[in-house]
Amino acid sequence: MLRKLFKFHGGVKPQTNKEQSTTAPIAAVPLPDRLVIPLHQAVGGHPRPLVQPGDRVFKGQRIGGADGSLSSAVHASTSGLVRAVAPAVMPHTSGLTTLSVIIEPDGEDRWGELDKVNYRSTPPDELRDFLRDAGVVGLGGAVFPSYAKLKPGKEGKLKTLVINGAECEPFITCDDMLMRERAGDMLKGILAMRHMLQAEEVLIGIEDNKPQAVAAVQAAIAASGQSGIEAVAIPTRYPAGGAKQLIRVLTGIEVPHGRRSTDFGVQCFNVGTAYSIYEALELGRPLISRLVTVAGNVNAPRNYDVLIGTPMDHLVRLAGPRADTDRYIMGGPMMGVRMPAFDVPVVKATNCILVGSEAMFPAPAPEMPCIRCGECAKACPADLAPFELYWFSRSKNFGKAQEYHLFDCIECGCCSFVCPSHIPLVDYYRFSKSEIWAREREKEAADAARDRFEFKNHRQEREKLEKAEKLAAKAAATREKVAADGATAPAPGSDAATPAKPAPDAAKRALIEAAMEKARQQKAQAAPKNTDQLSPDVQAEIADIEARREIVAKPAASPLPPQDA
Amino acid sequence: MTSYLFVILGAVLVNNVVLVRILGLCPFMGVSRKLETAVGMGAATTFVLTLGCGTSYLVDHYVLMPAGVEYLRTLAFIVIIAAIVQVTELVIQKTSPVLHQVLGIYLPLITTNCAVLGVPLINVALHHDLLESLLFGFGSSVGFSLVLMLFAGIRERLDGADIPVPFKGTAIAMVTAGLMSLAFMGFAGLDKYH
Amino acid sequence: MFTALFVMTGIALVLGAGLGFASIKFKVEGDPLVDKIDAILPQTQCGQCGFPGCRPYATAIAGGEAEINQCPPGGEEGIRKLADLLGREFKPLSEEHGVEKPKSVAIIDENTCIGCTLCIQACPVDAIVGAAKQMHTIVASECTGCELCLAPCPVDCITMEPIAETVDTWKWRYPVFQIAPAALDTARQEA
Amino acid sequence: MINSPFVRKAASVQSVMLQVLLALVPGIAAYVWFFGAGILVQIAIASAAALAGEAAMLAIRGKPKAIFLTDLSAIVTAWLIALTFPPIAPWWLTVTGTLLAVVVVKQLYGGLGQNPFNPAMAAFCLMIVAYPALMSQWPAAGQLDFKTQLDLIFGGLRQVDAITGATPLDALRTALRAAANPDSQVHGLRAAQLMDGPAFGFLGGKGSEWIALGYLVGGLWLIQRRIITWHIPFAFCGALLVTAGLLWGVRPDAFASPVFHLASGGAMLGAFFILTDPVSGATTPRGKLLFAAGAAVLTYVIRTFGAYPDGIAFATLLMNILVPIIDMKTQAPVFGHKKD
Repeated sequence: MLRKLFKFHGGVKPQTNKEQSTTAPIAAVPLPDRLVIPLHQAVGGHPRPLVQPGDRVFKGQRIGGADGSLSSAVHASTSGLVRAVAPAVMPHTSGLTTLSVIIEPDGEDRWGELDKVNYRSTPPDELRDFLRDAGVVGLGGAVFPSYAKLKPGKEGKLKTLVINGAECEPFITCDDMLMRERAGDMLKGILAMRHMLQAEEVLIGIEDNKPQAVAAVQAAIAASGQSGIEAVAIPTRYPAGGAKQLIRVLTGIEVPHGRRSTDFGVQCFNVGTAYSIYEALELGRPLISRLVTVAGNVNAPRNYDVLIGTPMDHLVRLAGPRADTDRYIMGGPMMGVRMPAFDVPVVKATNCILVGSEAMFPAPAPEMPCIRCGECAKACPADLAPFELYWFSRSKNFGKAQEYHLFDCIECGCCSFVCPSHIPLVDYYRFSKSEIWAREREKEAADAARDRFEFKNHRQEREKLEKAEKLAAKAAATREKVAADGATAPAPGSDAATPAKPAPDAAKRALIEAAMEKARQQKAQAAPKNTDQLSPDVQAEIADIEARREIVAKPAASPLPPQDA
Repeated sequence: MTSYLFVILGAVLVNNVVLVRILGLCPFMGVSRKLETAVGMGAATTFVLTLGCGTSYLVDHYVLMPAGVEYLRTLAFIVIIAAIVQVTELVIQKTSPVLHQVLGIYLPLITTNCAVLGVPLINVALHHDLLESLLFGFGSSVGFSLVLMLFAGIRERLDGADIPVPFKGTAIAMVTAGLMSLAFMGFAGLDKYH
Repeated sequence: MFTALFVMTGIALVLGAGLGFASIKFKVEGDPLVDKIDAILPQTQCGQCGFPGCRPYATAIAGGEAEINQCPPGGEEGIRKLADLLGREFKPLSEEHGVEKPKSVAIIDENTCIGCTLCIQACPVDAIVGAAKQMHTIVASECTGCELCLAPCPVDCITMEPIAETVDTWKWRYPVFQIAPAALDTARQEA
Repeated sequence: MINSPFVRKAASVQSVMLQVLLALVPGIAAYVWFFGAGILVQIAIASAAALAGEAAMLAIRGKPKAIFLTDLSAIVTAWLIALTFPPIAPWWLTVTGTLLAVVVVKQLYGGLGQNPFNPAMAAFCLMIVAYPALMSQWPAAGQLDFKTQLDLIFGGLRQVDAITGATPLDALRTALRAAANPDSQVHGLRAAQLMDGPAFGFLGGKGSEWIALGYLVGGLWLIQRRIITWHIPFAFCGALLVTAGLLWGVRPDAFASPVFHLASGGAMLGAFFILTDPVSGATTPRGKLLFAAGAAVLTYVIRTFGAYPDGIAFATLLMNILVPIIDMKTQAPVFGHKKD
């Protein structure tokens, strides 16, 4: 049966370079001396560490607990000794560090107790919690916690579950090899997801340059005897493996930026994620390893089953890097990220380590001005006008860039790929996006600060008022007392209607005296003692602040409880 | 009927008040940095200019000419226009404070926008009747608004261009205005064709 | 002669009456512009602009009493936005009001703090917690980096620390324009 | 630091410009065949002036020279200037026009990729406004030998009125206007009859129709090479045919035929090479259609009712003014935001 397939706009056809790494089967990796497991590996919160230096951990033991509403647990990839819980360089362009658990393997590779779960008899909420604690995240590269995506839309069921086996990036073959070698188990994972999402049909999209994978998956489907599952060969065109593009190709639905795909009756998972769900549910094994393609400037490109936390250079050594290797790229050549160091760990997002050299990936020719030729617009799979986005990003006109849908950009790199002016277009978009996010953060901070400032002013106002009332009450009391005193002594017969004149005056004076004395004390107390050797303008500034504090301090004279203010 | 159309078309394109008659350059340069403000300024000027043309015609014909004091024309027109501008300013301040702030100094400066005085005077010189005066005023101000908006569109784009430092800002805007004026010369002769 | 006077007076009277009516009819109250300006200001409430807080400064700008370049924490970016909003010309930050610094938070050296509460009173956003004779500490997430707490401290125990970049706040840098004139021309000659 | 993508397609501004130049060759060959080799001299003069102007501006602005002088964009401008100016224009006219184009219209705006106006067309407009007589003298096909052409280009005083006339477009318009006049000798003659003279060929001007064909061939090749898209040529030719056809259909005696309009003057050059300049033209598909159709209508109006011999230059500049707004308003819906 031939399915009607849809097309997405644009796309490019870079050299695929996939054959090299598919000749040999998936290989295992000997244990490294040291595993560095970053706690923050998935989109969402930073898991908190659950172990301390010196602890012994089992393979699969939870070492980072999910924190916040969108977070996923992290596990020890092998048994051993926790050497440190400390910041370590993470596989990210920035080269910044993040809190990581550093484990020294004991060589035994001993599993801890494994909880399996029967997904058919477990309520969905519990299943999701289970997957969260098993650390299952999207393995296609986005590392979005899978449990959060395993919720059917409002109707409680889903039309189409799309499984992404397209793998459109050049060089990467880990999904291809997974489908070839483990199609049956992967299918079990898919069935579990189908159950959780109550999906009517399942479409497994595989680019047609992977006929063996298509055949393997089709065979597995046939063997399972399930209906409503189909492996669909789709035309090879980058970025057909983008979730939005694949959904479009298979179903014709376009999921806009910022909307949930379940609202449109579709959900999309990577084949690797399906396999790890199988492992989690049926074997009870949390996500502690994944398939990684090592390709590029190596003698024997190949796929490996790698423990999370394995240093990249340990892995690459197995494939025989060539002498002129000068960089590792995590991911493929189109969207990959250059690694800040060779010994950064393999994480859940690492689908490929592309070993590179200057000869293999030469620096582009110098950037020329944009001539608005529109090649990028022809190649853009999101139907954007990349040259306009570039124009506004370059001049930091972020408002305009957003008007032109900057955030619909999926950073696939097609525009940079085709640009005759060799402009690093995607870099401009990344720059713009992070600037806009930074601005939003600043805006939120400013709004919070404004609220707090206004509240403080309000509180001071109120306190001033309360104090004034208190003083007035006191004054009244004093007056009464004085009046009562006066009444008792000289004119016993007269009542309060004709109070003795001098007495209240004296009382008032006394009150003012007292208040002034208090103010003087306060001033003495408040006077800064470190202002002697300052430049005149700083002095002026201090005087200025002083004046302000005067206003602030008066009503707040009595010690305040600052917290609940 | 067609002659009225020619009055409008002539005023908008062939004898564009800014690019051909070179009137009203002050707001043309000043309020064209953003498309949004250009639209506001265009609308305000259209209102003032059309109203000004009508009013000045009436004053000219029913006050100045009967009294035989045509030589007061410039003076009287200025006063009328100033008053209309003041009213416009009050109305805008009330209805759209942000536009008011954005137009800033240029709003009261509509008074000194030579186009606003020039067009009624051209009306007199061309012996337009009341309807023609109104149409000519309207056409001129539409022409003004049109080129102001187009100019703002270009200037917004120029914001991102790598313009040599000495030419940044007003200098390149002047060059651009010159080239636009050149382009509008292409309309020359169209109003002469019959 | 008298006709001319008469005519002009007449026109003036009519127009004057019209204007007077309009100014009463379209009287504006309040100023929504202040909110727009206030939204651009960084809300550090530091007072470096010479006004006691961001809103008073916003009011002053709207009233035409203050320049737009008096806010060091807002920096060049902020001035540009204000210039844009108000249709004014961009001006560099006025030096008498300070210099743009990297965003920082105040840190109290807890060994030195004597618990005098002076900084607590100075903090415009209540970001310092503590009580009399107790050690104080700063809620870093609420601190705006206004430095108002530095001067009052009698024992100089407060320092400003620039906020370090984390993976969450890391920003992509502006792509370097790769045409360096000299380097390129020589490269081409060599090639 | 270089970030992803790490692989790129082999493409460059230089190769784009080179292909545009190659596509002009058939037209130029026809030009030389019918009007003599003088045009080659003009092309050489314009190219030299363009490179000199560009080099000087790059030096003043402190920009790298090697890379920008070899991007060939200045050469494309120069060729278009040479091809739109009269082939016997004095050398200084070509040089002045080219320098204005490169220095003022291109480099003052920041150089390659930043100019809102088409430099070649701005130069044409400037020159025709400044030197209307010199810019309107066109020899008929085969009329002048190479030596005479050289004399005219480099010579001193010119007495060319005797040997050159207006362009076929201009001539026909004058004739049609005359024919409309009851006192004229040619009163009552129809366009087809007026076109019987030696200056006219089968479709348009004699020889120039073949040049137009050359441009058409080159332009189609550019579309096939995906350097330009079909939108602008299609919309321009279509709108010109429709506009001219409407008026011609109503008054065939007073207006030239649509085919004549298409084959004359700069129509084909404009459709495939001038309006398709991506820098100053519209960029969205819908915008391109609008832009080119507008240019066609304006071209027709200026040709037929205006004061200048050909309208393509002014029409291009006028539409260039509209480009920012057209682009802004014709942005195609992006992925996921389309209405079904």
